[in-house]
Amino acid sequence: MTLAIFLQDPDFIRLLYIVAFVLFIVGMRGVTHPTTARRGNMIAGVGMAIAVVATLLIREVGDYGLIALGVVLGTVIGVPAARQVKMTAMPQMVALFNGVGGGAVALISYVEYRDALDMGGNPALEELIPILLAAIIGSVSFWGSNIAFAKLQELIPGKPVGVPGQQFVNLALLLVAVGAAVAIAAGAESEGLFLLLLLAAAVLGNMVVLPIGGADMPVVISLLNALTGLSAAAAGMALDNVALIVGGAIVGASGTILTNLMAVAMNRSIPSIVAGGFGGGGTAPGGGGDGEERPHRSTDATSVASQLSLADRVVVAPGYGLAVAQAQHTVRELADELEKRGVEVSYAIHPVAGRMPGHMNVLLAEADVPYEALKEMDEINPEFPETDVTLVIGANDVTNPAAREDEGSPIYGMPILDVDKSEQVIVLKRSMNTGFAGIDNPLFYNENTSLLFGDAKASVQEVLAAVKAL
Amino acid sequence: MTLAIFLQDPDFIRLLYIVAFVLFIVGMRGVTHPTTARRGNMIAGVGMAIAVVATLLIREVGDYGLIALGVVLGTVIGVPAARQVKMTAMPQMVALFNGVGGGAVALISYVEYRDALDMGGNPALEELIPILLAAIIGSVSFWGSNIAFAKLQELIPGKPVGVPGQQFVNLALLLVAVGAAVAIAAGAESEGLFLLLLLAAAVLGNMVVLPIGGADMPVVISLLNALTGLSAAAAGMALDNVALIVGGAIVGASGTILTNLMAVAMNRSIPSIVAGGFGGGGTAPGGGGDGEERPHRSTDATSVASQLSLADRVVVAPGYGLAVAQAQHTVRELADELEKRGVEVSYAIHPVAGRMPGHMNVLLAEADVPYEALKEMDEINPEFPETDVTLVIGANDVTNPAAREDEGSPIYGMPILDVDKSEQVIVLKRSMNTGFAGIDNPLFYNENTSLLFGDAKASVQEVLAAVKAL
Amino acid sequence: MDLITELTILALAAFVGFEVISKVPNTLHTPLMSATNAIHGIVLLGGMLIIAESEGVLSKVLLVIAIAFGTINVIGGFLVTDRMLEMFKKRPKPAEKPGAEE
Amino acid sequence: MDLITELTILALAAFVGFEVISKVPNTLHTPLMSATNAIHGIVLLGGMLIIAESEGVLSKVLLVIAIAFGTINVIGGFLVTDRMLEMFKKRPKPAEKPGAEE
Ligand SMILES: NC(=O)c1ccc[n+]([C@@H]2O[C@H](COP(=O)([O-])OP(=O)(O)OC[C@H]3O[C@@H](n4cnc5c(N)ncnc54)[C@H](OP(=O)(O)O)[C@@H]3O)[C@@H](O)[C@H]2O)c1
Ligand SMILES: NC(=O)c1ccc[n+]([C@@H]2O[C@H](COP(=O)([O-])OP(=O)(O)OC[C@H]3O[C@@H](n4cnc5c(N)ncnc54)[C@H](OP(=O)(O)O)[C@@H]3O)[C@@H](O)[C@H]2O)c1
Repeated sequence: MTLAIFLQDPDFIRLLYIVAFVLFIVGMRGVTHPTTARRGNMIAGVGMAIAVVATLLIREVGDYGLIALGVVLGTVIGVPAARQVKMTAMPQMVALFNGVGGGAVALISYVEYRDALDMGGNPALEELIPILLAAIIGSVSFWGSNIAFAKLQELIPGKPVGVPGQQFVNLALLLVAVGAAVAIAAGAESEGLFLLLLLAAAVLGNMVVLPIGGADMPVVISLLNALTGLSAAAAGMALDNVALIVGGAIVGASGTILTNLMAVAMNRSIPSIVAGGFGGGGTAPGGGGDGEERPHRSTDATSVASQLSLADRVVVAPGYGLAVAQAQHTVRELADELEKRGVEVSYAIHPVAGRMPGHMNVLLAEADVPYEALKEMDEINPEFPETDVTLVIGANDVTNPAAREDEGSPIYGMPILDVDKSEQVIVLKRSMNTGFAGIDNPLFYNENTSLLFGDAKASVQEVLAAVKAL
Repeated sequence: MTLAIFLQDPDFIRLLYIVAFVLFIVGMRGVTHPTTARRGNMIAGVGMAIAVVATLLIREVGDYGLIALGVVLGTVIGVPAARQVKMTAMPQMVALFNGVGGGAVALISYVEYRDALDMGGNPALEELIPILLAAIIGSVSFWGSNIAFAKLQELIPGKPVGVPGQQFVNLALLLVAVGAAVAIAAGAESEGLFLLLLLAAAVLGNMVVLPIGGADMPVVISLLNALTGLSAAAAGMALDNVALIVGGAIVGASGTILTNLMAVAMNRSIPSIVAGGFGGGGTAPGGGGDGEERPHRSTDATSVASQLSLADRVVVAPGYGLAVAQAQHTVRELADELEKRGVEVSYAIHPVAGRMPGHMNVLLAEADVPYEALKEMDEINPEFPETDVTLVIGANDVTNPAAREDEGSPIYGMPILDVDKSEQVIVLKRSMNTGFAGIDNPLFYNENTSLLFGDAKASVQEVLAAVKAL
Repeated sequence: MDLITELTILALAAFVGFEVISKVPNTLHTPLMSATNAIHGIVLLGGMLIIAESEGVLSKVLLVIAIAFGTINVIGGFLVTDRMLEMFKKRPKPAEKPGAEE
Repeated sequence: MDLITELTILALAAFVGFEVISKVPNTLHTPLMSATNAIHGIVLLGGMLIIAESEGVLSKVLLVIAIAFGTINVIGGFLVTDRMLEMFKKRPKPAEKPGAEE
């Protein structure tokens, strides 16, 4: 009895919230270091559990049946999804998870506003302003994330979908949403206005993300992640809940930083990404521009196999195509086979190879590639001149020497893997199509480059078979 | 009129406080990077100015004449002190400044308690507990810092002053202070008890710091710095002032980290430092222990001059003695002279050389030694084997090979400058006395070591003259 | 708590976030993103807080959905992150089960 | 603001402090210590806040001293720090190679 009273004491619950957010912070600190990352994630999880328990203790909280229903539903959907998703599908997964977060915020804000109207009218500005903010941002984030998911999952075309004058449409939508918010804040008590706000924000979320090239998506997802965080913080302000405010602020800050890091690594500015229309996932033909086909050399699996097995040092430079083809395991087998024959194999990891930061690390880790074999760009670049064969597997932009040499190139200035400096380069891809940036890659026409066309996994399998047959 | 009302609006003032502490944080971030440090310090200063103005705006604040008096007094004392203090006296200065901060907190807490009694009795626990904490910590910090100052300034002996059973005395004093606090918190309304608390804390501050060797002082100052920060945060909680809470917490955290960094770099534990009695500032004779004098070679300025000018690479390893002798300018001149003769001179900076972290950097910067010539320990250590002559100027412990080799040594495990690995070592000091740690240095008895006795500045001057005369 | 106190907390928490995250190495970007995903699942608390006092079927249904969404975020986010990090962990001693995760 | 809100703020500010300071290179330890010295001079606000409502000569005198102490801290701290850092600035190539930490 007295225990119950103590546990339900509002101050005790607030202390629990402090404990919870301290665990979030400590956990996130852990996640930023490779050796402590897993423990950090668990610590944050414990923090979350404490926050949930604290909330259940609050005297005003009830409807436990419905709460349980929601939690069970979420678990039933979330756990299998999390268990079964392939590592290559992580970007979509993150987008989807991000979207539901934004959706939850938008729904909660809406119900809060309805509750307030039921109780007799608009709540105090102190509560109303955060509600309106949370609703707009949450709705944008929900719809934007869903579109991002659909694009990455190829449910809708990944290519930029352009609408003429759409910047103006977006601006108009934003004005409608903000206008509705201002009207409510100024005193209008109308559920309709609130729904209009949600709707305008929803369309805005769609319209902003639709025209963005599939390849820019990770940056956009990270941006939406920051927005979801912000909306959670706003919801926390409306609900006077410290755990929400702190959790949301951390996510907001983290999303902002990651967005920036990615944009910098790709040598792109965030406004130009949001403006859309860049990069279509590699279907535009080479942008050399003069219409004239430059000569390139193609090769076959047997030649590649013999080149590789005669080498002393081989570097694998993986890229987005490796993820698409899911060739990571086959590549590991090939490397094992080569190492048995005394060839030294290492992997050159470019920070933005693939479509998510750390994408290649995760993939190769999945295939049990030993940690020491993975080399970051700055570490491996000086080693290319001493490399006999570099195997570029589904990478394109991150190996493009134009970034180093051609001041006119859109990617000029982006740091790249200097694969062209190795003695021989073999590029595995399906066609002469461009990569994410949609620009031609002079590497393919070099004297010392030969191309092995085909799906990366199939090609590597053939090479592996040929090596074994030697 | 309406402007005045707006400016005096409590919410506006609280917003100003937020701006102020944001500037503190941004400023401190700046101070942690060499290129932005100065600007960071100024940004923090602007934050402070905003906090002061915000406070003056508060409607309840008055007695402007007295406030101005305090500020003028503080300025008249603080500015000349800050302007005139020598770089070598920085440790004392920091101690003194730290002390006045603690003193201010203790005084404010005392007056607050008196005010409360005047108004009819003890304040609510929520306010009372922080007041009591602030009073104890502030008083300890004030007196402790003053003793630290007096020791460093050599107003009282720097040697550990031991009182038998003093751990018990300290414990008793702590119990008195805490006991008084508990009594007040439990309901006793007594100015006398509060004064007792202040007094016990004051004596405790004296007793804790008095027995600590002068050389441990910087760690102690940093610890007291952390305490002052904490006391300021407690005062902020008593006064409901966010700027105080945040500022105090930052100082507390910073002091804690610095204390730790220093203790680690010296391979000492904080409890053992506080327990006192270690290191007497270099007057105890060599602790080799067997009473037997081991042979060492002494040398003279002319030989040193010719050794130096014949060398290709000379490394200067400065230590506390350089600071004491203020030899930095002369050393720079000697280096210039040598470089004119084609000798390459660099400086080996040990992280805890001297008596403050970064002590050597500040000193050598003062003497305009070019930045590139300063090398951190990890950078220079591999270079000693290729060094012709190492000039150890007033450094002792940080060059002691026992830390590397002798498991029984109290400093075993502390990273040191491997000066003994260079071809020849010349040590400049006044006697065979020990350094801070009070232990013998096997370096002095090595085959390739010779000692040039005398005050560092005088010795370097002689060497300089001899080089010029060559 | 009033708005300004909340702003205070927001500002400080944002600083903590910036400082903590700005140290993250490239390799951990994806796991980190997914871990922060889990953390913003904390909106689930929002649904729990107001479901009892909300009237009407529509409100309740929407809140159950919101709670489910939040739970997906929390549980899914932590699980996915853990799965990713588990792979990193395996590295020191490479096991011989290619294809296991497919 | 009640105690728990204050604790919340204290905890967050302490985290900010830890994160910010833990990146400091050795070279800057002394200037940093002196800069934090200036910051805890903020106790000066405490004196300003209560001097008007405090009665009696003793209280007023003590508070004037406290304000003076705080001012010494603030002004002295910032000046000393600036003097130290000015010396660092004079160097031809100011960029620091991040030696020890991290
Ligand atoms: N990592 C991130 O965080 C991130 C985020 C956003 C954007 N980006 C951008 O993404 C790009 C990443 O560079 P990247 O070199 O990894 O990739 P990329 O430049 O997009 O090139 C991928 C290449 O893989 C080939 N490919 C696709 N599917 C394949 C398959 N099944 N088998 C074999 N090859 C296949 C494609 O050529 P074919 O079509 O001819 O096969 C394409 O040229 C950079 O421009 C980066 O800025 C990265
Ligand atoms: N930097 C920090 O943050 C910090 C903080 C606390 C403690 N400490 C400790 O302080 C020590 C620093 O090591 P260190 O090698 O720099 O100093 P040290 O070990 O204390 O040795 C200084 C030496 O300088 C000589 N000396 C003193 N005055 C001199 C003068 N006027 N002219 C010439 N020589 C003079 C002394 O020998 P004579 O008496 O024979 O001349 C003494 O042996 C370490 O043990 C460290 O742990 C450092």
